[in-house]
Amino acid sequence: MKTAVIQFPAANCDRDAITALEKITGRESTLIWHRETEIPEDIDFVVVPGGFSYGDYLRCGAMAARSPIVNDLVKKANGGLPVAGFCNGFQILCEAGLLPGALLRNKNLKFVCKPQKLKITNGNTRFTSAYGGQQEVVYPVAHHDGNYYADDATLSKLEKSGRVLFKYVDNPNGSARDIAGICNEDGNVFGMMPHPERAVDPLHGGTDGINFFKSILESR
Amino acid sequence: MSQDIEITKDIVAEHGLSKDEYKIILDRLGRTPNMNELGIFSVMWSEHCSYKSSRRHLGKFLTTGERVIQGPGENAGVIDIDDGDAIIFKMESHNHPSYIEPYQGAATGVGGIMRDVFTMGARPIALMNALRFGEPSHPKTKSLVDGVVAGIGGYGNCVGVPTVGGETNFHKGYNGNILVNAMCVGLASTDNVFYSAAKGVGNPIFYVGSKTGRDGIHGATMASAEFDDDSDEKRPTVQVGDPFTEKLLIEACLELMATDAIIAIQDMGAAGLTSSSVEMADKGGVGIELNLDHVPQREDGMTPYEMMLSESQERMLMVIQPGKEQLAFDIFEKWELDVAHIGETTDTGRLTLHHGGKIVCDIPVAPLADDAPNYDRPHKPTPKRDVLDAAHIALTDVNAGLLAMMGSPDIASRRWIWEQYDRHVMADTVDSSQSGGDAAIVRIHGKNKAVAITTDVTPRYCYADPYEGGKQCVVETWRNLTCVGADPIAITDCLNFGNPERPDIMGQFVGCIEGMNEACNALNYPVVSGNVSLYNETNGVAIPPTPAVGGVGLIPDLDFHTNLAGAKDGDVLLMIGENTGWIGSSLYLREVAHREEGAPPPVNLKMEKLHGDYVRRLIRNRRVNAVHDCSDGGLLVTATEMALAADIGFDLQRPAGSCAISGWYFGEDQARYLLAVDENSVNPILSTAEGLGIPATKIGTFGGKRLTSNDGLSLDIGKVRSTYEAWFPKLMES
Amino acid sequence: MKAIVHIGLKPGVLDPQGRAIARSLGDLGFSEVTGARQGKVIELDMKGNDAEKAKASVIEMCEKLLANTVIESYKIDIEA
Amino acid sequence: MKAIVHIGLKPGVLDPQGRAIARSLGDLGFSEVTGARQGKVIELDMKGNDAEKAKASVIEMCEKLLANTVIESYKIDIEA
Ligand SMILES: Nc1ncnc2c1ncn2[C@@H]1O[C@H](COP(=O)(O)OP(=O)(O)O)[C@@H](O)[C@H]1O
Ligand SMILES: [Mg+2]
Repeated sequence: MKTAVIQFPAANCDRDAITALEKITGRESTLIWHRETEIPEDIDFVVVPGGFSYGDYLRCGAMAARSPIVNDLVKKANGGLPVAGFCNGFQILCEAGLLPGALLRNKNLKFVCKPQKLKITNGNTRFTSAYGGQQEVVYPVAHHDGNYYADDATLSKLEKSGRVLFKYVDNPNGSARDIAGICNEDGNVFGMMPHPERAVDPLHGGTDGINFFKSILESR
Repeated sequence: MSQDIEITKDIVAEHGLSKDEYKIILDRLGRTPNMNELGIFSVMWSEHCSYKSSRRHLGKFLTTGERVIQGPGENAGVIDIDDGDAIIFKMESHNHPSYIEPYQGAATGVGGIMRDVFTMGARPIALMNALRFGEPSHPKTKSLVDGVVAGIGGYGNCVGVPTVGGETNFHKGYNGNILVNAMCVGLASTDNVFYSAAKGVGNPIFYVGSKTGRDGIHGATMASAEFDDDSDEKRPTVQVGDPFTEKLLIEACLELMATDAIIAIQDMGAAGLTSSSVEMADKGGVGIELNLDHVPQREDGMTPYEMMLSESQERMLMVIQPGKEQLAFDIFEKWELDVAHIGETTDTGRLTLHHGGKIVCDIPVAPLADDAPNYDRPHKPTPKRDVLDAAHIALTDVNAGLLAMMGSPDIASRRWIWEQYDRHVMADTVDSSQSGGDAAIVRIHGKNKAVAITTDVTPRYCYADPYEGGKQCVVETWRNLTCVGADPIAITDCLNFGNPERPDIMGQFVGCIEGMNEACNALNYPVVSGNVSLYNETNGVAIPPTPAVGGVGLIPDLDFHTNLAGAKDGDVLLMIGENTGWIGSSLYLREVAHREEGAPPPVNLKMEKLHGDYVRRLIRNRRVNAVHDCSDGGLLVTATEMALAADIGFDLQRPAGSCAISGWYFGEDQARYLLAVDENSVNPILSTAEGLGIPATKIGTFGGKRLTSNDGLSLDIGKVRSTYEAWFPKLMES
Repeated sequence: MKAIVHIGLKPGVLDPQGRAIARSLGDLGFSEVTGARQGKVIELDMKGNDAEKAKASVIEMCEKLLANTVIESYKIDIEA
Repeated sequence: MKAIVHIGLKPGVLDPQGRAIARSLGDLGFSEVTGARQGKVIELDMKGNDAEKAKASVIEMCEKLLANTVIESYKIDIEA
């Protein structure tokens, strides 16, 4: 599987994403600069990394979502290219309209960084299938604006259609209905505030994230 | 401000220059300086830039060693950690700005120390911070804690460098003058380290980063002046940090550094364009000519005086290899940073500034550095205190004592703080605050080795006895690095003291430095960088002497590292070192007995070395499951921290005939470690220790969920944990 | 010319900042405050002097970047 | 009654947000924008109907909590 990570100015988890992708695929991952206008045709999976693109100024992810590369990302994602956004990447995908809803400031207004327990609420997706029925995982969270919001109709639709893949156990940020991670209607675009890419190494953040990436690898 | 203004006595005084200092200026110039020139002399000769009260004492430090590539004198210190890898690090204070505007003060402190590190070619890989606040009950404390912590997190998280550790203390001595010391550790190649000495003649000088605004003018002199009640009025000198630009600046500088385009580079820190250009010229023995019209400016109508003294953040000055100008422009423009060619190196040995077609400053560089004042301030040693016998300090209820300690301001969990810091970004934090190690561990990317980092100082010891306290702060960092299995290599420091013009304060300063240096020599543990922050006083009341030390060590093989969290059911608890029950100047004495007296524990450097080397050897031989050194709170607090980290209880047995009970549990004898070891390792460890002349005693076993002892200790671990975890949130939510 | 863009959360969207402000004011004894909302103002310096045209282009800026219309509404004032 | 508090950075204080917004608008082709500044608005719901008194108490709120007067200035409008 050929993977790529988009590099925005100051989206600083590009290294975390590349480290995880290379570890799991065993192949070099490509860094794509935000001013590029096209994602190479041979890329099978794109990660929109976390961090603070454009310093999170104005609104988290707002400026990155308008960059040239995201134009092409939207096009290719709508054509079926698998895409995952973590943390700031999730915010960017929402801002770009690839995922519904928006991320507000954490309920207690504080940045929160800790290992976070999550419930897998749909194990039958291209992002969760390798968990083989496992119910709970721990991924680190590290964000200031992770409070997921969408109107009630959207939330119900997401839940009913199995598009909520992860929920928080002990909601750390006030997200509506404890939602942690969601996908689009076609199931190829996924976003979440927690960091599975920081959970692929026993010395670093645990290993619960490995099966997230394995799912994508195996579902190809 | 125009250079035509006549220089009066008042103007000279406003610039913080003494009559004698001004006379030297007149002498060296052979004429009266203009305003621009006076401003430049004033900031270069401020305490902050010239180290005029401290220089001669800093010179005493051990600064060389096998692994030292660059000691003090550059933007940061550089050490060799094998395989062509170099670690570059430094600690710096941002005390005064953080008191005035805690969020921005702390944020720009983090930004500034990062620039010192990446200026030298290193990618920052870890941030630390050492914080001191006033009493928890002081009306300002809560908002200062809130702002400082948010500012540190706000900057570091955004730039994407993990904040992996630090320390936080509370004491009334900091009520009017908090300390915010930030440390940055970076990784470079030994063959690609950058220095600040300008070289050659006619080489282009580039300005990059943010535009220059009117912020922070006279920040350097502010940082060197005492506070009084009018300080609130001096506010507009506060600068606002822009971590987004900092991140771009890091990436752009590192990209340019991978080419051979840079001859010299220097961040614009305190005193901005002035100190960066003067230092580059002085170190390289060249002159510098700048055209200030080309300096990127944020506001209209800025004068040369303002431009030279501005402390706008996120800026760098560099000397570029002729012919590489376009390459530099391209890289900085790619990262959307301001970049300008503002001048050249010359062979005149002078700093010459042009503005609006006129020469607005023309002074020789050498006197700015060479003739900077260098005072031998009178210093009076701190009188020795009597030794306090633990037999006079009662401990009737060990349970109440332990709970009081675990819920006290200096021991209670710092979770409230570190959960606001991104500790994991960059994918290499091995042991974050989460597991409560004595030192943070950050892996070298892609390799199985790591650096260990810690910051420490015990101001109550330094106040009681500067010399012993000075030894102790160095030794404690060395022990903390040892506890995680690292070879301690070198330290940086941040010397926070009161007004050096007072002999008793100067006595503290000199005493601490001499003690620190004694420890550095005994442990072969040199100082490679540092910072001095003086005049930390409000209305004539000085802070306790606080020489914060940042230690860095190497874990050559990550398969052999430890922390305090590994104790297993059935493990035996061993104490390395001697417990004489030293209660003087202990935290217990202060928090529970409410007495701040007695000589602090003496530091026996031979013993420290012997014990530490032995513990490290046990770690490398996989003999221990968990290690923690005894510091604040003594044996019982140390053991309890191990129990909480592993979520396991213990039973302690105080041997018959040992010292007084308060001292045994809470005394702070140095050179001690607690180890959790497998039952079958006990005898080999004890017998080897005996052979080496190291006191080692079995004092308990781990297991269950209760903390018990033969002196009536009996507490559920959950109860202890809730006391330990509750204090900070309660303070902040009150 | 200047354009002043006021951006606020739509009614019904939880406003954690506003809520925290109201609570803190209450804690400080300002019991007369019964609610608070926090919004943004963006002030733009603009070339030209055709207010109509400016407004039209600021609307476009809001839709494209300045506001997230999923959660926010905006209001534009043009000053000469 | 409502109090609208406008809070902005004092002149001369660096406004990284405003700068980034201006640049981003430029990238999107809005070349008519020559500068941008970002500020906050806090809208307070208030009991009572004495505008004078309300204003006085909002000034106190600004000084104590709402504005960081080291770097920010504020302006208050009271609406009935
Ligand atoms: N307490 C100290 N111990 C060792 N070195 C010090 C100390 N204080 C300052 N130095 C060294 O003096 C030099 C100047 O320090 P500083 O003015 O803080 O540098 P910068 O301008 O880069 O911030 C640096 O090389 C620093 O490491
Ligand atoms: Mg420097």
